[in-house]
Amino acid sequence: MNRDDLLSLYRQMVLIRRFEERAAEAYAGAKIGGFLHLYIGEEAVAVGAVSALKAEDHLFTHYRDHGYALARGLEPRAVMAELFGKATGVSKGKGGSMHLADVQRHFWGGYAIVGGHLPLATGMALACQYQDSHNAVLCVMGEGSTNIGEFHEALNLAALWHLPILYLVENNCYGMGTLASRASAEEEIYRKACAYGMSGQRLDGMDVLAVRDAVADHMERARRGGGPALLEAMTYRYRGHSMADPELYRHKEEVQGWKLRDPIRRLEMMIQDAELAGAPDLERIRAEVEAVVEDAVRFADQSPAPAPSALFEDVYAEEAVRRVAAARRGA
Amino acid sequence: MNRDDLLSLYRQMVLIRRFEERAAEAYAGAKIGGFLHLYIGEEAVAVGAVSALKAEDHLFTHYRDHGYALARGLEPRAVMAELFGKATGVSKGKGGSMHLADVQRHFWGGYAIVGGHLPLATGMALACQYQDSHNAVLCVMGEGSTNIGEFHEALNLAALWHLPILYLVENNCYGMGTLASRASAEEEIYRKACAYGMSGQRLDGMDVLAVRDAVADHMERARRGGGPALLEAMTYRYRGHSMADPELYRHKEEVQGWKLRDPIRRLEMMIQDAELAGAPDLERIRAEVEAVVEDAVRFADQSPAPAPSALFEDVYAEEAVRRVAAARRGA
Amino acid sequence: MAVMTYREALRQALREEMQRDERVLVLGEDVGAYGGTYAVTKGFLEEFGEKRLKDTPIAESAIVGTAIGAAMGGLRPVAELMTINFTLLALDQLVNHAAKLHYMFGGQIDVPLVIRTPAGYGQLAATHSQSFENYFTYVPGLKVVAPALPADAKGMLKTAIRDPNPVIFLEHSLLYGLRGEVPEGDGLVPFGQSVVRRTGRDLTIVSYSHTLVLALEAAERLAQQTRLEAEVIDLRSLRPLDLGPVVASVQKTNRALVVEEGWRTCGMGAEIASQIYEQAFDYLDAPVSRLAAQEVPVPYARDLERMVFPQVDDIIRAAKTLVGRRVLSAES
Amino acid sequence: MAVMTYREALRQALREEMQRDERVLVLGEDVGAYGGTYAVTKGFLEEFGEKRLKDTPIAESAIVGTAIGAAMGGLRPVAELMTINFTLLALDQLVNHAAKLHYMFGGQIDVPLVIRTPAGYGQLAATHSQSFENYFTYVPGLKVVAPALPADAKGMLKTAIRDPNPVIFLEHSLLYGLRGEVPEGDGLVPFGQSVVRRTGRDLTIVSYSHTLVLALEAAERLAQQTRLEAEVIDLRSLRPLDLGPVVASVQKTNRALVVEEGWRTCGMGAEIASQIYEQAFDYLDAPVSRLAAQEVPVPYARDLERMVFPQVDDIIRAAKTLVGRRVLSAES
Ligand SMILES: Cc1ncc(C[n+]2csc(CCOP(=O)(O)OP(=O)(O)O)c2C)c(N)n1
Ligand SMILES: Cc1ncc(C[n+]2csc(CCOP(=O)(O)OP(=O)(O)O)c2C)c(N)n1
Ligand SMILES: [Mg+2]
Ligand SMILES: [Mg+2]
Repeated sequence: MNRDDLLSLYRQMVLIRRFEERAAEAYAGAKIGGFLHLYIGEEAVAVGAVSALKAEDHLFTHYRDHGYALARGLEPRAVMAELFGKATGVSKGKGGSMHLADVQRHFWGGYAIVGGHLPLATGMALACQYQDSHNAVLCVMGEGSTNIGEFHEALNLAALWHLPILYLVENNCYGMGTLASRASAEEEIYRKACAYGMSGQRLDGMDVLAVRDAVADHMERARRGGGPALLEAMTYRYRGHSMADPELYRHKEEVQGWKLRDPIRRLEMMIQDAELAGAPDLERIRAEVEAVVEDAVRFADQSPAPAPSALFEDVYAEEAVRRVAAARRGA
Repeated sequence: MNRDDLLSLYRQMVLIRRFEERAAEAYAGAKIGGFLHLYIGEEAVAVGAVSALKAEDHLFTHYRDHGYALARGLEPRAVMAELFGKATGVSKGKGGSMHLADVQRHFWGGYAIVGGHLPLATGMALACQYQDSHNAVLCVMGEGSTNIGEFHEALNLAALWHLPILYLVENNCYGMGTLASRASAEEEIYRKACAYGMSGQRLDGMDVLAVRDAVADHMERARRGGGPALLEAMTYRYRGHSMADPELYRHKEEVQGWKLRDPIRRLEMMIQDAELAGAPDLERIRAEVEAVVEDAVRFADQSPAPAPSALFEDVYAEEAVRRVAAARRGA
Repeated sequence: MAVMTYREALRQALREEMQRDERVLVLGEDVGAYGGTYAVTKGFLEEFGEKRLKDTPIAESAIVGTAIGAAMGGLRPVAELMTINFTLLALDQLVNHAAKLHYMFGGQIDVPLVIRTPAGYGQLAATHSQSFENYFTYVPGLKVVAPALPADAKGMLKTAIRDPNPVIFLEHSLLYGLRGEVPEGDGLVPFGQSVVRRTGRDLTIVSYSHTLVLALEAAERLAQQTRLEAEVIDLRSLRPLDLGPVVASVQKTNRALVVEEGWRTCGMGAEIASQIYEQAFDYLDAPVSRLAAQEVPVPYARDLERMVFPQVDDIIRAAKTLVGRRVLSAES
Repeated sequence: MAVMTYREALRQALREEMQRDERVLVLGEDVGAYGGTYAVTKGFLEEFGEKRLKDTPIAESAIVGTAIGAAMGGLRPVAELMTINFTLLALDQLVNHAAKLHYMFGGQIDVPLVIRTPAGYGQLAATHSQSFENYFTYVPGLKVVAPALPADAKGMLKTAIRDPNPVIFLEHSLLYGLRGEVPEGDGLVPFGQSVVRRTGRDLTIVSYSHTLVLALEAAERLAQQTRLEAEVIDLRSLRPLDLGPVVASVQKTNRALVVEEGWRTCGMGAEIASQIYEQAFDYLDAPVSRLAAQEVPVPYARDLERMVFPQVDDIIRAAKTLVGRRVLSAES
């Protein structure tokens, strides 16, 4: 990786961190409603993974999706506007924080039913295979999602049909308040791949380059017909599950311990150790990001709410819409 | 095993075989309706497994349940009457072939939604653990059921909570017309145990003693708090999936090949080789069984249909009924 | 017009659409080697190959979810669920995914998906004899159709496959053998158009799918027995639901009988009746009569089962009761 | 009588039943260490220990199925599903297992099980803002209750736990903070008894759960604004459903308005309205009015969401429309 690439990863992680911090403020200020699941602490996973995708690859994730949206290049303005429930949001204000998507960027969305998007992503991989497109699918989920039936059904199907898909588990140690090991008989999630004759691997999810490399390898293998795999990135969320979480289930010290391994600090140190950039360069990036996020918040705040007429729009797809959409995504 | 035990196993297998053959005739004669899933060819699994249970252990199976009902000691009369839809049937004619049960014998039934009984059996194991009863649960399913989500959810829970349950897969090579390997990425079903840190083992399901021994071991381990396990008995159904199956998906030769390993013949030979009994002894058993089955058919045929008033009975349990039932099962 | 069975009409529709559009693929349990539980796809594996005819494991949620994902990716999947009873296992995928994606993501995602599944009964006992079309019809974002006659089976399946939305296409095990005329060509039948199958002046019978056929037979026998002439309306499509012809009919007959195979409480009949009241209140001489399954889990025993589901005689009886004294005078 | 919140009433009922009966255990996602998503079981883990308070994986089908099995084995499980939206994943267990076993096996098996689950909304978007009580109410073998007031929350939860049948116990995220009087002691509330919450002569408003509370507020404001007096009836229990007080009321008011939070098509309102027509046809001066959610997947944006669900103003408006010209004369 060259300097620019590394700085780009750094910039993305900082962007996500600051975006999330500002989102938390906006939530406190009642600009954002409903559930808000922050990605702070886990930035290396999304940034590392998405940096390994080609534009034609497909991306699915769960409701903790801001990091993926930003890493995939969605406009921070349009993402923040979605959180604010505005007409200018990526999903026209109808999806909110949990349901960001941008089909043009092959980002098929955040999904809020645990495990629900696994079969969807698997079906997208079937479409890739059917169309001989040589694209592959990255399907992200939390470790808590690996205990639900659809995990089993989807992975079995993907392995059986040799589909081009990579399942990436973000093991952030908890599913809401439940410790991973109190929900899964197999604590090392990647080992669940054994039941499907699939390869599995555990990664340091606080190391953006480790994630990037592993995802790149497995996506390339999938694109070439090597079939699916299961990766597990070990990470941690610094904040509560959502804004409503009283965090009764863990100690401050545990959180502090993980913060010592902060992925942004880590990349920062690596960049500086390799003398690829100095403190002023990094500071400049942070300032840039600050302005971008500030602008996103302002944009979101000033954007109009959806018109009342939007309520009844898009309940059903129209033939015409379908055609346009198909053309747009080059199907 | 002594002579009597072996002859008892022999008798049970012959009983099941003859019972099923007569059931098929009754179906052809429109005495039995709906779906009828015969157990012919698989007798060694039910007979071996159930012979390893204590009276207090609990048994669940799927819709292919005649063999389990008979092996568990349900009256052939009452079982046949259930197939005939008579008031004298084990489920009062309301369940039919797929829903035999006898709670007094801790046989909790046949279940017709693939995978649906796995969580139920797991919950029964939870009740055993909760009540410190030192009983264990045997939960039987077809290999086709191991691809559905509930398999994953149930096994994970059982392993996580260390429940006293043994999952026994009858791998008869097909789920309806689908070859096991075309439905499961992992062809060796017992290996799926790996995803739950559970032990798994494959057995010769045409060998009644092999089944009995393995089930006995694992049930005893479960009763002693050793947790769950997954067994896979390799077997074959000689007939179609149900009476409606045109069997387009397999060749006659394949069926013939398996018949050479017939479990009844095998035990017969073993008994004779060991000179535990001679041809006349076995012939006498077969004649006895013939009379029992004949009697069962006659009983079923002559039994009354449920009274019209039965239609509205037992939709809801009454408190009083509950108390009686609880007393009966010694809860 | 050729005469063929409901099954043959479905086969024709499916085969023609697969020939017409490379994106159409079929997936489900035993649709391939076995030929389909009800033989609808018999021979298709040989004709279209494994790429387009995919046997799946028994995993209803993944079948539907994978089909949704494939639809999002530009294919036109037709997924078969072996019977409607198993749709419960896929209901989250249908209700929380298929029905929602287009709206929830602001119109970016389309789900052009067909779920074929048969209802029906025949001594199959409690878990295998149910009707759940009310569950689907409840959900904005889904379309639900339930053709009764072969021509509609063909024309509506084609329409479903070409629709850019998820369509629940309800078949019926007791209809597959029904014969009827089917037009040549596409014979597309639009959704949301109820149709009068028999005209009459004395009462309006409303139904769909298998009970529609029973209602037609009941109407004939009723006319012979009592000279009462029932108008029989086939809804065909449940969402969108077209009550227009029903209201017009009730304005003439002043009495309506809704016949359904599902349970009465919260069944389709409750919705249909409510809409009749709302749109024709002043024309009704009596409450709408709802004839539905008895409120019990369906028993296996034949005679008990027969008591559960509305049969031709039950429809005749309900019609007579509804029309009340007028029957007596007609008969006397 | 103590005054407490709906949440506190639930906590009291559950704690007392757990103290009374060793067989009662609670299982569900985050019921233990987290204290319950809506804090209903906060502190229970400390009080009752891990044996009786079981945190589960995210696996709704197994949660319900395991609870059914435990109930068969002699326990009295109370399973919590985090929200009603996730019940779809367990619907097969509820409909094909819990509801069926007693009947299907000829009365041999009992399933004394309670499923607690909240409905509700609050910018949670399409998959997290739904109502499915109609799905459960449809099914013979299940009981379904939906208390609106704290006293019923307590009394009906106790009744549910002591019932030998599977009971779907419907809570509501917007009710947990509601305060009301709760009697000391068991205060058991039987199922299948609707109750008049407010008397009035001009129209009958029928509801349950959260919309019942909105209806009461609407009735007060309506009386102030227009002198119209609405009678408000709380169904409380949906299966069994007691329409007696509703019919008696309609015989007096001649007009009925049903308010529900779910969608209109095939919703609870269709059944309730149908039964009103069937039992009070001759007393109705106008069709029963159904006020329900707009037929769209629920959008996230606040202002759009507010348009979806019936609010107090909507109820007042619907009441005025229903009563029609009489309002005008009263106001003039
Ligand atoms: C099927 C389902 N059950 C329950 C929930 C409620 N829920 C939302 S997030 C969550 C925890 C998920 O944990 P994990 O998969 O580890 O993801 P994380 O939040 O840790 O990123 C739960 C239980 C849900 N959304 N869907
Ligand atoms: C959830 C569900 N899906 C589909 C079916 C239809 N079905 C009944 S039996 C069967 C095959 C099951 O195969 P397997 O588990 O191997 O058992 P076997 O019949 O071979 O004993 C299928 C698909 C069902 N009953 N339940
Ligand atoms: Mg997690
Ligand atoms: Mg099998």
